[in-house]
Amino acid sequence: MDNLDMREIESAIEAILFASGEPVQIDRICIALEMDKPTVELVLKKLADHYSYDRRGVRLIRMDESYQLCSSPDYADYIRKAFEIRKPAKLSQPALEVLTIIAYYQPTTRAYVDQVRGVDSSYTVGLLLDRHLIEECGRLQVPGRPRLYRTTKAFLRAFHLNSLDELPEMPGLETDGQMRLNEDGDVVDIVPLSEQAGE
Amino acid sequence: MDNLDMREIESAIEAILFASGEPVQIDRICIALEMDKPTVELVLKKLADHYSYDRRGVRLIRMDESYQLCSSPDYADYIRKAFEIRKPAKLSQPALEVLTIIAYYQPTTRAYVDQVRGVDSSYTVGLLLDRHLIEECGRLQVPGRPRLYRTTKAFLRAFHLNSLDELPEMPGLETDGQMRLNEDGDVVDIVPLSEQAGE
Amino acid sequence: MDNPIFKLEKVVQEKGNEALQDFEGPLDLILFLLSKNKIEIQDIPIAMILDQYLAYLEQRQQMDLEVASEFVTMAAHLMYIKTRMLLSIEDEEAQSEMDALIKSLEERKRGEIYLRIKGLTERMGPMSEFGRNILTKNPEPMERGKIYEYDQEPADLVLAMQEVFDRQGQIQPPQLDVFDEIVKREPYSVERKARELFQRLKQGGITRFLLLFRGSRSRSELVATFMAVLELCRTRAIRLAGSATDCTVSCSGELPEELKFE
Repeated sequence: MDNLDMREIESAIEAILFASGEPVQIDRICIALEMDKPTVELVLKKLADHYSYDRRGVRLIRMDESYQLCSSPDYADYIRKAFEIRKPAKLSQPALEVLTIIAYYQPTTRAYVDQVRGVDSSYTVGLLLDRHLIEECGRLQVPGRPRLYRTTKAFLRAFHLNSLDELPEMPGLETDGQMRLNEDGDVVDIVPLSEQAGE
Repeated sequence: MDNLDMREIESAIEAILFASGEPVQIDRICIALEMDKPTVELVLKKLADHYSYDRRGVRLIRMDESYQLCSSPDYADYIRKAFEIRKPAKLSQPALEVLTIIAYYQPTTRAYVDQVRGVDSSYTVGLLLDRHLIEECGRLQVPGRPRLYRTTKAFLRAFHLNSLDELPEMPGLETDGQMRLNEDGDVVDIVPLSEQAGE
Repeated sequence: MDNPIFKLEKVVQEKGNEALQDFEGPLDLILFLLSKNKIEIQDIPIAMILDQYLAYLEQRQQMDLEVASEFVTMAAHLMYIKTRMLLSIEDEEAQSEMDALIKSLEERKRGEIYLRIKGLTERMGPMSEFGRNILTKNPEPMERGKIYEYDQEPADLVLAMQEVFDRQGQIQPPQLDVFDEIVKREPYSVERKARELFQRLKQGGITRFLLLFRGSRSRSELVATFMAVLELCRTRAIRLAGSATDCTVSCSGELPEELKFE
């Protein structure tokens, strides 16, 4: 493999992302091209700009440390028409509520979701698991060892978020008084999401 | 769906081909865009030219009446490299021990590693060679002419080191008292590791 | 204890540079004080909260007593709990009053969170439109996962070495003489010995095989000499003749450009 010029690097990254189809961790691209992360990030940015500025048929999206190509939403109707597929169903209000609670309080338990909503959420949690918008991430170390849930990369993609940091700010959260569960299941103050992402 | 200009048509076709991933019959594209075949063929030709002329990461290939996007063969090596890499793993304790001894006493022999560890290390040395964390670097000029081993660039990367200079100081191992061998198998004073890394 | 819900804008309207705060009920005020002090509901320090609660009420310029009565009732209640607790740590009645207070606070807080979540879903809903309008593609067929990458800390090296030393019951690395047999100083490398022998034969002509070993100062020199003879024979640079007991060596060719000992 020879040295690549800037445009070739862009094309090589495009080729890797296209071949993968799935989200690709930036580290993989760095290793494959033997380049450092800031450079690769720069090229990825250029590639994303090219797609959206030139209104191409694809878009480059970032989900935390992963990148993925997807079709441009501008042409969704044509794609659906070509393959005779329907638009996926909208998330119901309960599903949105459960997803929002998990997104903001993750990792969290179904019991906590139930508490906040005041109703049983088991069906909706199952639905969100099926749609890969949430996933299990261990169990809480309290009696009964309830499962913990968090949002997925697919969640970031579906809501067009680069990372959880980009979630809309929760009103009234300037105070630190948010209720959270600690390892014993007690309610404790919120841990900033940025710290959690670093785990 | 509004009327599309030429560039939008190209992007819409790109979006359809991308979303499919597989060969798409030209008729489908005609129906989706409500356009006649000669026009669509013309746009497909333009799209294919754009990919190959600008040496993009994708290529448009035609099979009879079907069209498909695929990754460009120009970047096949990079694609392969990006996906042949496994997720970062942790080394086993024996592997770590052998690697550490080779890192600090390099170039050195397996017999030396065995002596220090007090157990046979042939399997582990083979494993480390296989994973490209160590490599052969000649033979010791003594009876039996045993192979000499040293660490590789992949070793530096795995341990987040820029050079062997950055190896952590080893307690109980005086830097100057380290036994080292020259090409003739003589014990020599330590060679600054940076010089070796520069080979 | 009920959760009174009164709009007390007038009562608790702040003046000056502090942001306007209004509390719908005394519990909101307590929650606010708790969060301001970064205190968990369970750990509510009644004395401190009571002081701040009263201070907060005093700060208000215009106290409309009619609307503020709930706040004043709460102040009295906090004072009651504080007094009971001061009198005796094991006061069950005060404890259950505390539990009731904590429970009300938690319910209040959950209700607040739910309201916030409901507000957020109004923003999240439209955001999810993006996901309904994009498609991803399947991967191209390719082999995966043949190259291993590792992620280790430099300190892992120190730990591994420590483990080796510990196992051997010594902190120092092994003594040099342990490795004498492997890495001992080797004055005559095989290659050097071969050149030396060839030079000697070229000048002196034929000699006895055994004489080649005379003057060797170490076992390794003997071995080097023997291996050099074998290598020179193989490359036909020298020739052995005679019998097992009376063997002669003579120069029969040129020294090869490169002596290989692989």
